[in-house]
Amino acid sequence: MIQPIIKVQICREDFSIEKEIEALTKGRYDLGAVVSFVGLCRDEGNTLNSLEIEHYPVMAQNEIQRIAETACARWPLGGIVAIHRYGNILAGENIVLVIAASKHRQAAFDGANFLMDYLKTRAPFWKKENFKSGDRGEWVSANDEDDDALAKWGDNS
Amino acid sequence: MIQPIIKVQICREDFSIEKEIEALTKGRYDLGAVVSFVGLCRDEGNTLNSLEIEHYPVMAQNEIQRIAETACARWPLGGIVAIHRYGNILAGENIVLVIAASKHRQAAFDGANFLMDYLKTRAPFWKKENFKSGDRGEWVSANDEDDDALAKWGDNS
Amino acid sequence: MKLVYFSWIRERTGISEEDVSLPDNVKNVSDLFEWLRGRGEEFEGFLQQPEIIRVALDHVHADEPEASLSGVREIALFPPMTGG
Amino acid sequence: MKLVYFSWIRERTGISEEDVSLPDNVKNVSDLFEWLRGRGEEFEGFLQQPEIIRVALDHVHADEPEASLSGVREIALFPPMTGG
Repeated sequence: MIQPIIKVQICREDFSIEKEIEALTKGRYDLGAVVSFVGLCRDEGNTLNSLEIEHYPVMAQNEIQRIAETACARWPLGGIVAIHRYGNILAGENIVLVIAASKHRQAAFDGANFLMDYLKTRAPFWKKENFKSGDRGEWVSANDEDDDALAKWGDNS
Repeated sequence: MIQPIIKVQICREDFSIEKEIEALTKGRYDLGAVVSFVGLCRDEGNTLNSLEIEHYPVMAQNEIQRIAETACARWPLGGIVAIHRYGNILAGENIVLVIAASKHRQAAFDGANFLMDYLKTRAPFWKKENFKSGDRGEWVSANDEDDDALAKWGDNS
Repeated sequence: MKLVYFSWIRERTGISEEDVSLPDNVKNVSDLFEWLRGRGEEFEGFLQQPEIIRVALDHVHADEPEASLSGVREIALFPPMTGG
Repeated sequence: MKLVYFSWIRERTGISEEDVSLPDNVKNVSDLFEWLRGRGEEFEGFLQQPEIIRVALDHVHADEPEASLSGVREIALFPPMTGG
Protein backbone atom coordinates (compact mmCIF):
# COMPACT_ATOMS: atom_id res chain seq x y z
CA MET A 1 0.00 0.00 0.00
CA ILE A 2 1.26 3.45 -0.98
CA GLN A 3 1.75 6.02 1.82
CA PRO A 4 -1.77 7.17 2.73
CA ILE A 5 -2.93 10.44 1.18
CA ILE A 6 -4.90 12.66 3.54
CA LYS A 7 -7.00 15.58 2.37
CA VAL A 8 -8.80 17.75 4.91
CA GLN A 9 -10.87 20.72 3.79
CA ILE A 10 -13.03 23.16 5.72
CA CYS A 11 -15.09 25.27 3.34
CA ARG A 12 -18.37 27.01 2.64
CA GLU A 13 -18.87 25.38 -0.75
CA ASP A 14 -20.61 22.09 -1.44
CA PHE A 15 -18.55 19.06 -2.44
CA SER A 16 -18.82 16.40 -5.13
CA ILE A 17 -18.43 12.90 -3.75
CA GLU A 18 -17.70 11.59 -7.25
CA LYS A 19 -14.90 14.07 -7.90
CA GLU A 20 -13.34 13.38 -4.50
CA ILE A 21 -13.39 9.60 -5.02
CA GLU A 22 -11.97 10.01 -8.51
CA ALA A 23 -9.15 12.25 -7.27
CA LEU A 24 -8.34 9.74 -4.54
CA THR A 25 -8.37 6.60 -6.68
CA LYS A 26 -7.17 7.87 -10.07
CA GLY A 27 -4.13 6.05 -11.39
CA ARG A 28 -4.03 3.73 -8.38
CA TYR A 29 -4.65 0.01 -8.49
CA ASP A 30 -4.09 -0.80 -4.81
CA LEU A 31 -7.50 0.38 -3.60
CA GLY A 32 -10.23 -2.24 -3.68
CA ALA A 33 -12.65 -0.60 -1.25
CA VAL A 34 -13.85 2.98 -0.89
CA VAL A 35 -16.28 3.79 1.91
CA SER A 36 -17.91 7.22 1.97
CA PHE A 37 -20.08 8.98 4.48
CA VAL A 38 -22.23 11.97 3.59
CA GLY A 39 -23.93 13.86 6.41
CA LEU A 40 -26.95 15.90 5.39
CA CYS A 41 -29.01 18.61 7.05
CA ARG A 42 -32.16 16.80 8.21
CA ASP A 43 -35.55 18.40 8.69
CA GLU A 44 -38.18 15.81 9.50
CA GLY A 45 -40.65 18.29 10.98
CA ASN A 46 -40.57 20.64 7.96
CA THR A 47 -39.74 23.48 10.35
CA LEU A 48 -36.07 24.07 9.62
CA ASN A 49 -34.86 26.65 7.17
CA SER A 50 -31.15 26.05 7.66
CA LEU A 51 -28.35 25.28 10.07
CA GLU A 52 -25.74 27.92 10.70
CA ILE A 53 -22.45 26.12 11.26
CA GLU A 54 -19.78 27.91 13.24
CA HIS A 55 -16.24 26.60 13.48
CA TYR A 56 -12.82 27.35 14.94
CA PRO A 57 -10.76 27.60 11.76
CA VAL A 58 -7.20 26.51 12.54
CA MET A 59 -8.21 24.00 15.18
CA ALA A 60 -10.91 22.41 12.99
CA GLN A 61 -8.37 21.72 10.26
CA ASN A 62 -5.71 20.45 12.71
CA GLU A 63 -8.08 18.28 14.69
CA ILE A 64 -9.54 16.50 11.65
CA GLN A 65 -6.04 16.02 10.26
CA ARG A 66 -5.01 14.47 13.58
CA ILE A 67 -8.04 12.13 13.60
CA ALA A 68 -7.24 11.10 10.01
CA GLU A 69 -3.63 10.34 10.95
CA THR A 70 -4.82 8.27 13.90
CA ALA A 71 -7.08 6.28 11.58
CA CYS A 72 -4.19 5.71 9.15
CA ALA A 73 -2.03 4.40 12.00
CA ARG A 74 -4.76 2.01 13.09
CA TRP A 75 -5.97 0.60 9.75
CA PRO A 76 -4.16 -0.02 6.46
CA LEU A 77 -5.74 2.91 4.64
CA GLY A 78 -4.55 4.14 1.28
CA GLY A 79 -6.29 7.48 1.49
CA ILE A 80 -8.67 9.67 3.45
CA VAL A 81 -10.76 12.65 2.45
CA ALA A 82 -12.61 14.75 5.03
CA ILE A 83 -14.56 17.83 3.98
CA HIS A 84 -16.67 19.80 6.44
CA ARG A 85 -18.75 22.78 5.40
CA TYR A 86 -19.50 25.84 7.52
CA GLY A 87 -21.82 28.80 7.15
CA ASN A 88 -25.49 28.58 6.27
CA ILE A 89 -26.56 25.07 5.21
CA LEU A 90 -30.14 24.67 3.94
CA ALA A 91 -32.29 21.69 4.91
CA GLY A 92 -31.43 18.76 2.63
CA GLU A 93 -27.95 20.07 1.80
CA ASN A 94 -24.67 18.30 2.44
CA ILE A 95 -22.74 19.10 5.61
CA VAL A 96 -19.85 16.67 5.75
CA LEU A 97 -18.07 14.12 3.57
CA VAL A 98 -15.68 11.47 4.79
CA ILE A 99 -13.99 8.94 2.51
CA ALA A 100 -11.70 6.10 3.56
CA ALA A 101 -10.05 3.90 0.93
CA SER A 102 -8.21 0.66 1.49
CA LYS A 103 -7.20 -2.59 -0.06
CA HIS A 104 -9.88 -4.39 1.96
CA ARG A 105 -13.42 -3.45 2.76
CA GLN A 106 -13.50 -3.80 6.54
CA ALA A 107 -10.57 -1.40 7.01
CA ALA A 108 -12.36 1.13 4.79
CA PHE A 109 -15.61 0.74 6.75
CA ASP A 110 -13.87 1.00 10.12
CA GLY A 111 -11.71 3.92 9.04
CA ALA A 112 -14.68 5.97 7.82
CA ASN A 113 -16.79 5.08 10.86
CA PHE A 114 -13.96 6.00 13.25
CA LEU A 115 -13.37 9.29 11.46
CA MET A 116 -17.01 10.27 11.75
CA ASP A 117 -17.26 9.31 15.41
CA TYR A 118 -14.23 11.41 16.37
CA LEU A 119 -15.08 14.25 14.01
CA LYS A 120 -18.50 14.51 15.69
CA THR A 121 -17.11 14.78 19.21
CA ARG A 122 -13.65 16.34 18.75
CA ALA A 123 -13.75 18.69 15.76
CA PRO A 124 -14.71 22.25 16.77
CA PHE A 125 -17.96 22.86 14.89
CA TRP A 126 -21.29 24.04 16.33
CA LYS A 127 -24.72 24.10 14.73
CA LYS A 128 -27.50 26.59 15.31
CA GLU A 129 -31.00 26.12 13.96
CA ASN A 130 -32.74 28.75 11.83
CA PHE A 131 -36.46 28.05 11.72
CA LYS A 132 -38.82 28.80 8.84
CA SER A 133 -41.15 30.58 11.23
CA GLY A 134 -38.45 33.14 11.94
CA ASP A 135 -38.39 32.01 15.59
CA ARG A 136 -35.02 32.39 17.22
CA GLY A 137 -33.24 29.08 16.81
CA GLU A 138 -31.32 27.15 19.41
CA TRP A 139 -27.80 25.81 19.38
CA VAL A 140 -27.96 22.07 18.75
CA SER A 141 -27.15 20.11 21.91
CA ALA A 142 -24.37 17.58 21.96
CA ASN A 143 -25.65 14.05 21.84
CA ASP A 144 -24.75 11.50 24.50
CA GLU A 145 -24.99 8.81 21.82
CA ASP A 146 -22.11 10.49 20.03
CA ASP A 147 -19.91 10.20 23.10
CA ASP A 148 -21.04 6.60 23.62
CA ALA A 149 -20.15 5.80 20.01
CA LEU A 150 -16.48 6.29 20.85
CA ALA A 151 -16.56 3.30 23.19
CA LYS A 152 -16.37 0.89 20.27
CA TRP A 153 -12.89 2.17 19.39
CA GLY A 154 -11.41 1.56 22.83
CA ASP A 155 -9.36 4.22 24.64
CA ASN A 156 -8.02 5.88 21.56
CA SER A 157 -8.99 9.51 21.79
CA MET B 1 -38.94 7.45 8.46
CA ILE B 2 -40.59 6.82 5.08
CA GLN B 3 -40.94 3.20 3.92
CA PRO B 4 -37.46 2.20 2.77
CA ILE B 5 -36.78 2.39 -0.96
CA ILE B 6 -34.72 -0.50 -2.31
CA LYS B 7 -33.01 -0.43 -5.70
CA VAL B 8 -31.11 -3.49 -6.91
CA GLN B 9 -29.45 -3.49 -10.32
CA ILE B 10 -27.26 -6.06 -12.06
CA CYS B 11 -25.73 -4.56 -15.18
CA ARG B 12 -22.71 -4.34 -17.47
CA GLU B 13 -22.54 -0.56 -17.36
CA ASP B 14 -20.63 1.53 -14.87
CA PHE B 15 -22.53 3.50 -12.24
CA SER B 16 -22.38 7.05 -10.91
CA ILE B 17 -22.30 7.19 -7.12
CA GLU B 18 -23.36 10.82 -7.22
CA LYS B 19 -26.42 10.19 -9.36
CA GLU B 20 -27.47 7.25 -7.21
CA ILE B 21 -27.17 9.24 -3.99
CA GLU B 22 -29.05 12.13 -5.55
CA ALA B 23 -31.87 9.87 -6.74
CA LEU B 24 -32.11 8.31 -3.27
CA THR B 25 -32.09 11.54 -1.26
CA LYS B 26 -33.80 14.02 -3.59
CA GLY B 27 -36.82 15.71 -2.07
CA ARG B 28 -36.34 13.90 1.23
CA TYR B 29 -35.44 15.57 4.50
CA ASP B 30 -35.46 12.49 6.74
CA LEU B 31 -32.03 11.19 5.72
CA GLY B 32 -29.13 12.57 7.73
CA ALA B 33 -26.57 9.89 6.88
CA VAL B 34 -25.62 8.22 3.61
CA VAL B 35 -22.94 5.53 3.66
CA SER B 36 -21.60 4.22 0.35
CA PHE B 37 -19.28 1.41 -0.54
CA VAL B 38 -17.52 1.18 -3.89
CA GLY B 39 -15.64 -2.01 -4.71
CA LEU B 40 -12.95 -1.65 -7.37
CA CYS B 41 -10.94 -4.09 -9.46
CA ARG B 42 -7.54 -4.15 -7.74
CA ASP B 43 -4.24 -4.96 -9.45
CA GLU B 44 -1.32 -4.41 -7.10
CA GLY B 45 1.09 -6.54 -9.11
CA ASN B 46 0.42 -4.76 -12.40
CA THR B 47 -0.33 -8.15 -13.95
CA LEU B 48 -4.10 -8.06 -14.31
CA ASN B 49 -5.81 -6.96 -17.46
CA SER B 50 -9.35 -7.48 -16.25
CA LEU B 51 -11.75 -9.58 -14.25
CA GLU B 52 -14.49 -11.45 -16.07
CA ILE B 53 -17.51 -11.50 -13.78
CA GLU B 54 -20.04 -14.26 -14.32
CA HIS B 55 -23.40 -14.25 -12.56
CA TYR B 56 -26.66 -16.17 -12.22
CA PRO B 57 -29.12 -13.54 -13.44
CA VAL B 58 -32.44 -14.13 -11.69
CA MET B 59 -30.90 -15.42 -8.49
CA ALA B 60 -28.39 -12.57 -8.24
CA GLN B 61 -31.19 -10.01 -8.36
CA ASN B 62 -33.40 -11.95 -5.91
CA GLU B 63 -30.62 -12.67 -3.46
CA ILE B 64 -29.42 -9.06 -3.22
CA GLN B 65 -33.02 -7.89 -2.88
CA ARG B 66 -33.49 -10.37 -0.03
CA ILE B 67 -30.29 -9.18 1.71
CA ALA B 68 -31.43 -5.56 1.34
CA GLU B 69 -34.83 -6.40 2.86
CA THR B 70 -33.13 -8.16 5.76
CA ALA B 71 -31.01 -5.05 6.36
CA CYS B 72 -34.12 -2.84 6.30
CA ALA B 73 -35.79 -5.10 8.88
CA ARG B 74 -32.76 -4.89 11.14
CA TRP B 75 -31.87 -1.18 10.96
CA PRO B 76 -34.02 1.93 10.48
CA LEU B 77 -32.94 2.53 6.89
CA GLY B 78 -34.64 4.99 4.60
CA GLY B 79 -33.16 3.60 1.42
CA ILE B 80 -30.75 1.12 -0.11
CA VAL B 81 -29.06 0.98 -3.49
CA ALA B 82 -27.08 -2.07 -4.61
CA ILE B 83 -25.54 -2.18 -8.09
CA HIS B 84 -23.30 -5.05 -9.18
CA ARG B 85 -21.65 -5.12 -12.58
CA TYR B 86 -20.89 -8.23 -14.61
CA GLY B 87 -18.88 -8.90 -17.77
CA ASN B 88 -15.36 -7.69 -18.37
CA ILE B 89 -14.14 -5.22 -15.72
CA LEU B 90 -10.74 -3.61 -16.31
CA ALA B 91 -8.22 -3.11 -13.51
CA GLY B 92 -9.13 0.08 -11.63
CA GLU B 93 -12.77 0.01 -12.69
CA ASN B 94 -15.80 -0.12 -10.43
CA ILE B 95 -17.37 -3.50 -9.65
CA VAL B 96 -20.00 -2.88 -7.01
CA LEU B 97 -21.82 -0.01 -5.31
CA VAL B 98 -23.82 -0.25 -2.12
CA ILE B 99 -25.54 2.71 -0.49
CA ALA B 100 -27.44 2.72 2.79
CA ALA B 101 -29.22 5.87 3.97
CA SER B 102 -30.70 6.49 7.37
CA LYS B 103 -31.63 9.13 9.86
CA HIS B 104 -28.58 8.25 11.94
CA ARG B 105 -25.06 7.45 10.95
CA GLN B 106 -24.45 4.15 12.75
CA ALA B 107 -27.50 2.51 11.12
CA ALA B 108 -26.22 3.65 7.72
CA PHE B 109 -22.72 2.30 8.42
CA ASP B 110 -24.04 -1.01 9.74
CA GLY B 111 -26.56 -1.40 6.93
CA ALA B 112 -23.94 -0.88 4.20
CA ASN B 113 -21.39 -3.11 5.93
CA PHE B 114 -23.97 -5.89 6.41
CA LEU B 115 -25.06 -5.63 2.78
CA MET B 116 -21.50 -6.00 1.53
CA ASP B 117 -20.70 -8.93 3.82
CA TYR B 118 -23.74 -10.89 2.68
CA LEU B 119 -23.45 -9.83 -0.94
CA LYS B 120 -19.89 -11.19 -0.96
CA THR B 121 -20.83 -14.62 0.34
CA ARG B 122 -24.44 -15.13 -0.80
CA ALA B 123 -24.92 -13.35 -4.14
CA PRO B 124 -24.13 -15.61 -7.11
CA PHE B 125 -21.20 -13.89 -8.82
CA TRP B 126 -17.84 -15.39 -9.75
CA LYS B 127 -14.66 -13.66 -10.88
CA LYS B 128 -12.05 -14.96 -13.29
CA GLU B 129 -8.72 -13.25 -13.82
CA ASN B 130 -7.50 -12.22 -17.27
CA PHE B 131 -3.76 -11.52 -17.16
CA LYS B 132 -1.88 -8.98 -19.27
CA SER B 133 0.58 -11.70 -20.27
CA GLY B 134 -2.21 -13.59 -21.96
CA ASP B 135 -1.73 -16.46 -19.50
CA ARG B 136 -4.88 -18.39 -18.78
CA GLY B 137 -6.37 -16.84 -15.66
CA GLU B 138 -7.79 -18.60 -12.65
CA TRP B 139 -11.15 -18.33 -11.00
CA VAL B 140 -10.77 -16.24 -7.86
CA SER B 141 -11.01 -18.40 -4.74
CA ALA B 142 -13.54 -17.67 -2.06
CA ASN B 143 -12.00 -16.02 0.95
CA ASP B 144 -12.34 -17.47 4.45
CA GLU B 145 -12.21 -13.93 5.81
CA ASP B 146 -15.43 -13.21 3.93
CA ASP B 147 -17.18 -16.08 5.69
CA ASP B 148 -15.70 -15.00 9.01
CA ALA B 149 -16.96 -11.45 8.45
CA LEU B 150 -20.53 -12.73 8.79
CA ALA B 151 -19.89 -13.64 12.43
CA LYS B 152 -20.25 -10.01 13.50
CA TRP B 153 -23.91 -10.03 12.45
CA GLY B 154 -24.90 -13.04 14.52
CA ASP B 155 -26.90 -15.92 13.07
CA ASN B 156 -28.78 -13.90 10.54
CA SER B 157 -28.06 -15.52 7.19
CA MET C 1 -35.63 -30.59 -14.77
CA LYS C 2 -33.33 -27.77 -15.83
CA LEU C 3 -29.77 -27.94 -14.54
CA VAL C 4 -27.49 -24.89 -14.71
CA TYR C 5 -23.77 -24.66 -13.95
CA PHE C 6 -21.53 -21.71 -13.21
CA SER C 7 -17.86 -20.74 -12.95
CA TRP C 8 -15.35 -23.58 -13.01
CA ILE C 9 -18.12 -26.18 -12.66
CA ARG C 10 -19.55 -24.94 -15.95
CA GLU C 11 -16.08 -25.15 -17.50
CA ARG C 12 -15.38 -28.60 -16.02
CA THR C 13 -18.66 -30.09 -17.23
CA GLY C 14 -18.62 -28.18 -20.49
CA ILE C 15 -22.30 -27.43 -19.90
CA SER C 16 -24.00 -24.10 -19.15
CA GLU C 17 -27.46 -25.50 -18.90
CA GLU C 18 -29.31 -28.68 -19.81
CA ASP C 19 -32.68 -30.34 -19.46
CA VAL C 20 -32.60 -33.73 -17.78
CA SER C 21 -35.14 -36.30 -16.69
CA LEU C 22 -34.28 -37.27 -13.15
CA PRO C 23 -35.17 -40.81 -12.05
CA ASP C 24 -37.95 -41.04 -9.46
CA ASN C 25 -35.53 -42.08 -6.74
CA VAL C 26 -33.64 -38.76 -6.96
CA LYS C 27 -35.55 -36.94 -4.25
CA ASN C 28 -33.04 -34.57 -2.69
CA VAL C 29 -29.71 -32.80 -3.25
CA SER C 30 -27.72 -35.78 -1.98
CA ASP C 31 -29.50 -38.11 -4.42
CA LEU C 32 -28.82 -35.64 -7.23
CA PHE C 33 -25.08 -35.61 -6.50
CA GLU C 34 -25.08 -39.44 -6.49
CA TRP C 35 -26.92 -39.50 -9.81
CA LEU C 36 -24.59 -36.89 -11.36
CA ARG C 37 -21.53 -38.90 -10.30
CA GLY C 38 -22.78 -41.71 -12.49
CA ARG C 39 -22.81 -39.49 -15.55
CA GLY C 40 -19.06 -39.47 -16.11
CA GLU C 41 -15.75 -38.39 -14.69
CA GLU C 42 -16.29 -34.71 -15.50
CA PHE C 43 -18.97 -34.84 -12.78
CA GLU C 44 -17.30 -37.41 -10.56
CA GLY C 45 -14.23 -35.20 -10.21
CA PHE C 46 -15.72 -32.19 -8.51
CA LEU C 47 -18.48 -34.16 -6.75
CA GLN C 48 -15.87 -36.01 -4.72
CA GLN C 49 -15.77 -32.84 -2.65
CA PRO C 50 -19.49 -32.07 -2.38
CA GLU C 51 -18.81 -29.65 0.48
CA ILE C 52 -17.34 -27.13 -1.97
CA ILE C 53 -20.37 -27.29 -4.24
CA ARG C 54 -23.21 -24.87 -3.63
CA VAL C 55 -26.72 -25.61 -4.79
CA ALA C 56 -29.66 -23.34 -5.53
CA LEU C 57 -33.17 -24.65 -6.09
CA ASP C 58 -35.33 -22.30 -8.14
CA HIS C 59 -32.87 -19.48 -7.40
CA VAL C 60 -32.78 -20.02 -3.63
CA HIS C 61 -29.75 -21.32 -1.72
CA ALA C 62 -30.22 -24.93 -0.61
CA ASP C 63 -26.98 -26.33 0.64
CA GLU C 64 -28.36 -29.13 2.85
CA PRO C 65 -28.00 -32.59 1.30
CA GLU C 66 -31.55 -33.35 2.46
CA ALA C 67 -33.11 -30.41 0.59
CA SER C 68 -36.04 -31.80 -1.37
CA LEU C 69 -36.26 -31.48 -5.15
CA SER C 70 -40.02 -31.92 -5.13
CA GLY C 71 -41.68 -29.32 -7.32
CA VAL C 72 -38.34 -27.75 -8.25
CA ARG C 73 -37.94 -26.57 -11.86
CA GLU C 74 -34.34 -25.33 -11.94
CA ILE C 75 -31.29 -26.58 -10.05
CA ALA C 76 -28.03 -24.62 -10.08
CA LEU C 77 -24.60 -25.97 -9.13
CA PHE C 78 -21.77 -23.55 -8.48
CA PRO C 79 -18.65 -23.01 -6.36
CA PRO C 80 -18.50 -20.57 -3.42
CA MET C 81 -19.31 -17.08 -4.62
CA THR C 82 -16.66 -14.41 -5.19
CA GLY C 83 -18.62 -11.30 -6.09
CA GLY C 84 -18.49 -7.87 -4.53
CA MET D 1 -3.07 36.24 25.93
CA LYS D 2 -5.73 35.88 23.24
CA LEU D 3 -9.07 34.47 24.34
CA VAL D 4 -11.60 33.22 21.79
CA TYR D 5 -15.18 32.12 22.39
CA PHE D 6 -17.56 30.06 20.27
CA SER D 7 -21.22 29.13 19.94
CA TRP D 8 -23.49 30.11 22.82
CA ILE D 9 -20.49 31.09 24.97
CA ARG D 10 -19.60 33.70 22.37
CA GLU D 11 -23.21 34.90 22.41
CA ARG D 12 -23.41 34.88 26.22
CA THR D 13 -20.21 36.88 26.69
CA GLY D 14 -20.83 39.06 23.68
CA ILE D 15 -17.16 38.53 22.76
CA SER D 16 -15.69 36.65 19.79
CA GLU D 17 -12.10 37.25 20.73
CA GLU D 18 -10.15 39.54 23.04
CA ASP D 19 -6.62 40.16 24.25
CA VAL D 20 -6.21 40.00 28.00
CA SER D 21 -3.36 40.26 30.46
CA LEU D 22 -3.68 37.35 32.83
CA PRO D 23 -2.36 37.86 36.38
CA ASP D 24 0.73 35.83 37.25
CA ASN D 25 -1.23 33.56 39.57
CA VAL D 26 -3.37 32.27 36.68
CA LYS D 27 -1.31 29.23 35.86
CA ASN D 28 -3.79 26.62 34.64
CA VAL D 29 -7.29 26.15 33.23
CA SER D 30 -8.83 26.02 36.68
CA ASP D 31 -7.20 29.34 37.62
CA LEU D 32 -8.44 30.84 34.35
CA PHE D 33 -12.03 29.86 35.11
CA GLU D 34 -11.73 31.39 38.56
CA TRP D 35 -10.32 34.60 37.10
CA LEU D 36 -13.02 34.76 34.42
CA ARG D 37 -15.75 34.37 37.07
CA GLY D 38 -14.55 37.60 38.60
CA ARG D 39 -15.12 39.49 35.36
CA GLY D 40 -18.90 39.67 35.64
CA GLU D 41 -22.08 37.68 35.62
CA GLU D 42 -21.96 36.96 31.88
CA PHE D 43 -18.94 34.75 32.71
CA GLU D 44 -20.10 33.65 36.14
CA GLY D 45 -23.28 32.16 34.65
CA PHE D 46 -21.81 29.54 32.40
CA LEU D 47 -18.71 28.95 34.51
CA GLN D 48 -20.88 27.63 37.35
CA GLN D 49 -20.97 24.44 35.27
CA PRO D 50 -17.33 24.20 34.20
CA GLU D 51 -17.83 20.55 33.20
CA ILE D 52 -19.82 21.62 30.13
CA ILE D 53 -17.10 24.03 29.00
CA ARG D 54 -14.41 22.74 26.68
CA VAL D 55 -11.02 24.40 26.45
CA ALA D 56 -8.42 24.39 23.71
CA LEU D 57 -4.90 25.72 24.24
CA ASP D 58 -3.22 26.83 21.02
CA HIS D 59 -5.80 24.81 19.05
CA VAL D 60 -5.37 21.59 21.04
CA HIS D 61 -8.01 20.11 23.35
CA ALA D 62 -7.11 20.59 27.03
CA ASP D 63 -10.05 19.75 29.20
CA GLU D 64 -8.18 18.98 32.43
CA PRO D 65 -8.44 21.77 35.04
CA GLU D 66 -4.71 21.31 35.73
CA ALA D 67 -3.64 21.96 32.11
CA SER D 68 -0.87 24.56 32.25
CA LEU D 69 -1.17 27.88 30.45
CA SER D 70 2.59 28.35 30.37
CA GLY D 71 3.72 29.43 26.92
CA VAL D 72 0.18 29.39 25.55
CA ARG D 73 -0.78 32.17 23.13
CA GLU D 74 -4.43 31.43 22.43
CA ILE D 75 -7.10 29.98 24.70
CA ALA D 76 -10.49 28.93 23.31
CA LEU D 77 -13.65 28.30 25.33
CA PHE D 78 -16.57 26.51 23.75
CA PRO D 79 -19.42 24.10 24.50
CA PRO D 80 -19.41 20.42 23.45
CA MET D 81 -19.05 20.16 19.69
CA THR D 82 -21.96 19.37 17.38
CA GLY D 83 -20.40 19.13 13.94
CA GLY D 84 -20.59 16.30 11.44
